[in-house]
Amino acid sequence: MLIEILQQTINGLAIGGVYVLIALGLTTVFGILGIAHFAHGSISMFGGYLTYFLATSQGLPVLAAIPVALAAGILLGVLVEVLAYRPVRNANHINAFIVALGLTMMVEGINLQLFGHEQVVIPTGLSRVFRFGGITVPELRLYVIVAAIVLVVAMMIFVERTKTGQAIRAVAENRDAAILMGVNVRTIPLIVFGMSTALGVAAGIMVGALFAIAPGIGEGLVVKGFAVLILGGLGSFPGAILGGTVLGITESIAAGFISSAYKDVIAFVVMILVLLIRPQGLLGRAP
Amino acid sequence: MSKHKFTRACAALALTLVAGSSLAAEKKLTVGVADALTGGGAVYGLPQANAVKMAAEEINAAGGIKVGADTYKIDVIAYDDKANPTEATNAVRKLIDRDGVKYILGFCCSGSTSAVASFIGNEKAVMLVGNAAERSITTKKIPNLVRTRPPADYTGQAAGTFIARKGQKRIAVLGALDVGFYAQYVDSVEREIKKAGGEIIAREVFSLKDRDMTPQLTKIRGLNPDAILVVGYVEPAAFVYRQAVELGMNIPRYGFTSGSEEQFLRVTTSEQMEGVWDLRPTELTLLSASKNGIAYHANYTKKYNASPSPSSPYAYDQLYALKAAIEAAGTVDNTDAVAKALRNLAVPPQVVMQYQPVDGKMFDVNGQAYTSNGAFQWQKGKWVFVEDLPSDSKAYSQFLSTLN
Amino acid sequence: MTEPILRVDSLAKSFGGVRAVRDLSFTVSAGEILGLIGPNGSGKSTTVNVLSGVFPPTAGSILLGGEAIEGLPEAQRVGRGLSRTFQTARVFPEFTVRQHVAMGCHAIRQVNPFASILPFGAWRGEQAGIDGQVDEILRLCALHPVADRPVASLSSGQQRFLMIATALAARPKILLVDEPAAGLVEHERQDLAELIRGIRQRGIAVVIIEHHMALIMALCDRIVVLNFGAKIAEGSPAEIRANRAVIDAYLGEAA
Amino acid sequence: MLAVRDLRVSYGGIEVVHGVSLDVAAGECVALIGANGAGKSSTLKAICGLVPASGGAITFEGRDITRASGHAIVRAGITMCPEGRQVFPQMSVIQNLRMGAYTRNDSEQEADLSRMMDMFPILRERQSQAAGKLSGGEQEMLAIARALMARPRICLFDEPSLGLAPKIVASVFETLARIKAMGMTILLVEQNSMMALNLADRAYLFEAGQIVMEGAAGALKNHPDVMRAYLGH
Amino acid sequence: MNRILVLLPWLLALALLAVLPQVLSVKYYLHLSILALIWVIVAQGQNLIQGFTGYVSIVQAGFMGIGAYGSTLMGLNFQWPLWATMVMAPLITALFALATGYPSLRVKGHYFAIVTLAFNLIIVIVLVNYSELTKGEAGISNIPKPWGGNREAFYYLALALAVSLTGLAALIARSRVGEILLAIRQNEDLVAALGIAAWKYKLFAFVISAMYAGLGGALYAHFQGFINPEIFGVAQSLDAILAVILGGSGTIAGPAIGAFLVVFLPEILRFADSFRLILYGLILVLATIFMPIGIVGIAKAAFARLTRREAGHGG
Repeated sequence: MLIEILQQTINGLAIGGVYVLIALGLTTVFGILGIAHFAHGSISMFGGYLTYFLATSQGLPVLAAIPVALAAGILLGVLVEVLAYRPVRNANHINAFIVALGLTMMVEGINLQLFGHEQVVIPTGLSRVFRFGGITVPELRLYVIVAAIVLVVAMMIFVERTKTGQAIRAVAENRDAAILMGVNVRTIPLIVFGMSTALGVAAGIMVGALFAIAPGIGEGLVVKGFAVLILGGLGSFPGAILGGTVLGITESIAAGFISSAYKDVIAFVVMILVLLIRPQGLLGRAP
Repeated sequence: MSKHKFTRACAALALTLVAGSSLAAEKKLTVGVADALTGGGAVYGLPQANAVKMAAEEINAAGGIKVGADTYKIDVIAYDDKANPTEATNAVRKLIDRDGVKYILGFCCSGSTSAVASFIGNEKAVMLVGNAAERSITTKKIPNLVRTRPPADYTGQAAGTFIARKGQKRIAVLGALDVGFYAQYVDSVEREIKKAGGEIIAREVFSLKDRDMTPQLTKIRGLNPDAILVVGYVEPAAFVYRQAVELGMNIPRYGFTSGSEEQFLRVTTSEQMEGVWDLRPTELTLLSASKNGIAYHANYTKKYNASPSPSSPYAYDQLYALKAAIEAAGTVDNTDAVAKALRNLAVPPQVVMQYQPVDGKMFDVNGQAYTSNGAFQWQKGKWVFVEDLPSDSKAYSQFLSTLN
Repeated sequence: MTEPILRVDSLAKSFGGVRAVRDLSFTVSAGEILGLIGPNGSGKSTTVNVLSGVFPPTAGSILLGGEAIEGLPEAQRVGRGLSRTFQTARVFPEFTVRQHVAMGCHAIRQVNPFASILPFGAWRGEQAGIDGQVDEILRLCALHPVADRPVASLSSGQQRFLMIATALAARPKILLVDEPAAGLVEHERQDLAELIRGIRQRGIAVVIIEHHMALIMALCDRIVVLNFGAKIAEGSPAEIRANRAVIDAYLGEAA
Repeated sequence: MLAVRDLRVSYGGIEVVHGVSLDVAAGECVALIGANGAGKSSTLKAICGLVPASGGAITFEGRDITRASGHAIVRAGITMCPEGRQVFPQMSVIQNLRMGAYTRNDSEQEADLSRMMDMFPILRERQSQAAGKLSGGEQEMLAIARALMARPRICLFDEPSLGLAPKIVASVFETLARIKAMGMTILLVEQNSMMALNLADRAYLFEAGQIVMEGAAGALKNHPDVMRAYLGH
Repeated sequence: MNRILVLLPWLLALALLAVLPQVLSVKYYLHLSILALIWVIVAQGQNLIQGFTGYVSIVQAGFMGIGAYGSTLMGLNFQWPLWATMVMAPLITALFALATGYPSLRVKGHYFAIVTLAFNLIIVIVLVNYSELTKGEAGISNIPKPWGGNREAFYYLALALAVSLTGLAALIARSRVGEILLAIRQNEDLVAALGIAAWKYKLFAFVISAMYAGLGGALYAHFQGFINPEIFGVAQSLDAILAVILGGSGTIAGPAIGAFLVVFLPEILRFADSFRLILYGLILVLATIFMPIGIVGIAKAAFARLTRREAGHGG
């Protein structure tokens, strides 16, 4: 029983790490621009697809393909901000949401057109499995978890310790005051979208290596990402980290001990319960 | 009658004959395809649509369909139904109402197929279902509907017998059990295993978009089963095989996934797959295929620059069956007669799949065709045909007739 | 001045570990204007929010006309006769001024609003009565010249008067006004003082939070001073002006 | 130093500033007084680029900054201490102050930081607290210190006394007087006309989006119309 | 005079819709028109919560599903007549909406949107997995159709319901309840401070909107004769939002126009083949950026400009 619980916790950590990265991307965009960036999942998958394409058809080593895909993903994220979100910046937040839905369809369509409808798996060649007593951990999972932690720490350092990071926080907290500090509020959204998309693409690559990329996977991820945000508190970085880990493990435990058919239902019910007890989320600020 | 009038009548008759015969040479029969051409179902739908188009070209090149004195060249219109019930209804309504099409082929996916099947009985049209495996499509005895692919539980019965014979008693199932026909397959397996004194100790579920099966597998590992049975679409199922190995489960693995080597090797290594059984209809697999199958594979690959999906000949065979039925009925307009002729059809020589006729007919009274089932095993990077599964199409046909 | 309209007894409110209001007691009588002053962060706005029901109190009781209301939701307190305005202008920008004030009548309407969906019946008759009432309030608040203009087109000063007018439409027994003079200039402040006196004349008690000392001193019958969430003084304007603790904590020597 | 000529500002098609012209010389302290909604704050916001000017010209040290964006104006040397303090509530006091020096790349930022904390000892005491937890008066001090961290050539103050207790108002104006004494050029918008006129060298009186009077602060203070309408005498 | 001018487009549209089945030679378009009329009902419901109250709900298709399954299963299991089950469908949906509305409406903005989306996902998962009752993903076929499946008759039924429910939406919008909903959209805190129990009205809007969806779903089931969970997924809820936005949020004509667009647009875009999804998304993005007030909003603005110009000529 104990072994099973431990194994399930480890099972949940990998997907939890992916949730954290997706949610961090969503939460930065939301915190700074107030946009529910629904297309984030599809754009993340675009990055994953691209890595696959470069690593297979173009014969690049995976480690070389990743930076190229990251760069392309960042470019796409920035384009999306400039071309689609910026025009609706000052409109009702519903409009930005609808734009996000439209973008999701477009990016999904582009992914299908460019990469087809067959699922793809990014080849890593990492198939060793570590065993600790009764617990098994595939090396790929371990690397994914470690990479997720490294990325999260790197982002925290960037936001807390660099001038640009502080400017991003300042814009999130008070846009007008940030202008008065001399922050260029037209470039900040670009940086934010770039950073958020980079995290998303990293998550997309992890999904592509650990699992697979296929039509519709991105949309499923972004819904979970939003569930994480609600669980942890919209706009809160620590909330996204805690929420993502909690959701990943909850799903794993729910599937293993309650019902695999209803594991998503259980995950959403947990989210709704948290919301009822703490409407601002686990680590959100009180209104 | 005056002479004048008589000459005029003769001239008119001659003109009619001439016109008629000249028309006969140019007659066209439009058939429709409703199938998933985009979206998730396109993996199955698109090759089916391609297969119908290829069959049409072959038939046209060989002289078309002959009905009495007339020869019909086939024209294919294909609409996308996105594997969505509403879209499928719209597509078929458009084919019938607007394009005046009477023969509709394709249908890869169960939901959209069931939606169309629910109203096709009231239409002057004939519907030929391909890859969609949901059993209830042919339990309603719709007179103008036939299906080339057998229901999943027909195969499940054979698979159950096979597993029981291997001697494992406690079987854990992991599959897309939220999908009707997969659940039916498992029910059939369970019935056969129980007969041999075994049992199914777990029925865990994954959904189409799940890729992480470790929670379910960890639970199953804790139950210590003798064997595991994996049923579901190949995309998620491949992960079950890989992750079971990663979790250190060294028990026999049976499956019903119909995935190709290429599809599995995207996800797993060949070593991870070694020894896995796939218990399924004998579809287009080169080693088991007939001469027709090899030719089909070659022609399709040449024409579309991609391998045909294993289930795509279900659609290819539809058009040859339709051609034979129309020629037997001697009409393209009377769909009732064509539907009746389909039910009385012997297996046409050009078909790819290895059908097991019931009472000498390709389609039974329910409009259902049966192919043979086979046990395939992954050996050194390839699916190897090991043996035919004991399948009794006649008995199953009788069972199917009792359902509604 | 007999039985007070509002009796606040040992009221306390904490957020997490922060005690925003502690052991606060005071009363307000009909026709009285009570000033609530104190430095920023001394708990004035929290008090208003707890009285009006935005937050539940951590401890203590609130009696309105002798009835305990501390457990009631915000909306029901308005129905019992306690209305409020906000520090910053909160309005419905798309409504006309008249529609806006009429919204304030909902709390005391006798006819169920859902009945008004039916294409016939009760609410047309009632609407006439409301129109009269709204007109009266608009005149009182000097908003009748702009009655049919959209709210968004009003100046911020006018929007502050509109907030008071809308609160009055619920026929309160007691009205809490939170910094009504912020951002007003002298002549507007005088109009405001005039309006608040007019409200008192109708027998409505007023609790006013304000930093503008001239206004507070001129207007209030009694003043309660808060510091760090607790009451440090209470009395007439003259008493408060001379109170050492108040001068140290709030007024400073200049005043 | 700063020259505004015929400035016009509109919000959603409605013009609120109708051709305002004013000047601020180096080292001077100029106050804009007048009724709420008279266009004082809008003028200030237009100068520092928070709202676009719909007409007219703004020049700073001979450079046209009418169309410049907010951050470029800050870099040029204009800083505003905004109405309602507008600190970054989740960031610590020290992070707020560092944000004030966002445009600077020099090496004296840390020295300035400690100078500011000498000037406002309460900020040193609270340096690692979240700014949102500070009292209103402390936030005002933080906002002023943050503005000074940019080493501006001119500092704009928008309603520094708004919503503050009388005692705090007095200390805010004391602080402004100290800043003025340091030689800083100041443009001040203030409701509290009396205190503003006591502090300023010169003043402009706004009414309905236009300047209706200008002159030395002392002269304005004794003008009967001003006294009646704005000083409450 | 003015009143007639306002009513005129409505009467014209109604007359056109009334004769439509007689003039359509290709019955396929009749089929699509019936679907569009069903979507008018669904979109009018969506507009009540989204357009008037300002809460973006992403569960409208889920509620359609509850209505569709409710009506179908009552007929199947209790042998109730079709008309009775169709009347019951919105009532059952209302019960579900009460239960889900209570937790959802405690939160606002994006939270509300995501929570309702989660409810839509939950509804689909339960419909798929509770196959003893719902027959799962395979769906239920041979659902009884009124008048033996006569499409023309069904068209007039759908038309009558769409028109009367649009009328009901207009009545709600003009009532005091409607006024309160508009007030909630503008400033919910103030609504509560005015003594109005906002939650009552939000819940009312949510439940009525769900009842519209429930009826729409029941109509769908008895028109198509087949339902499965997939039909009631999030993608269809997004279509409902789309219909409201494209047509004109917070207007009465908007959702009706939007509903026809949502049904006919995929048809029009069929030529784009596999690029359809991209094009569909592009239209959505461009429409939101360049006509955020919807078609009705644009038409109103154009009309206002026209009359102003004419009035200018007159003066």
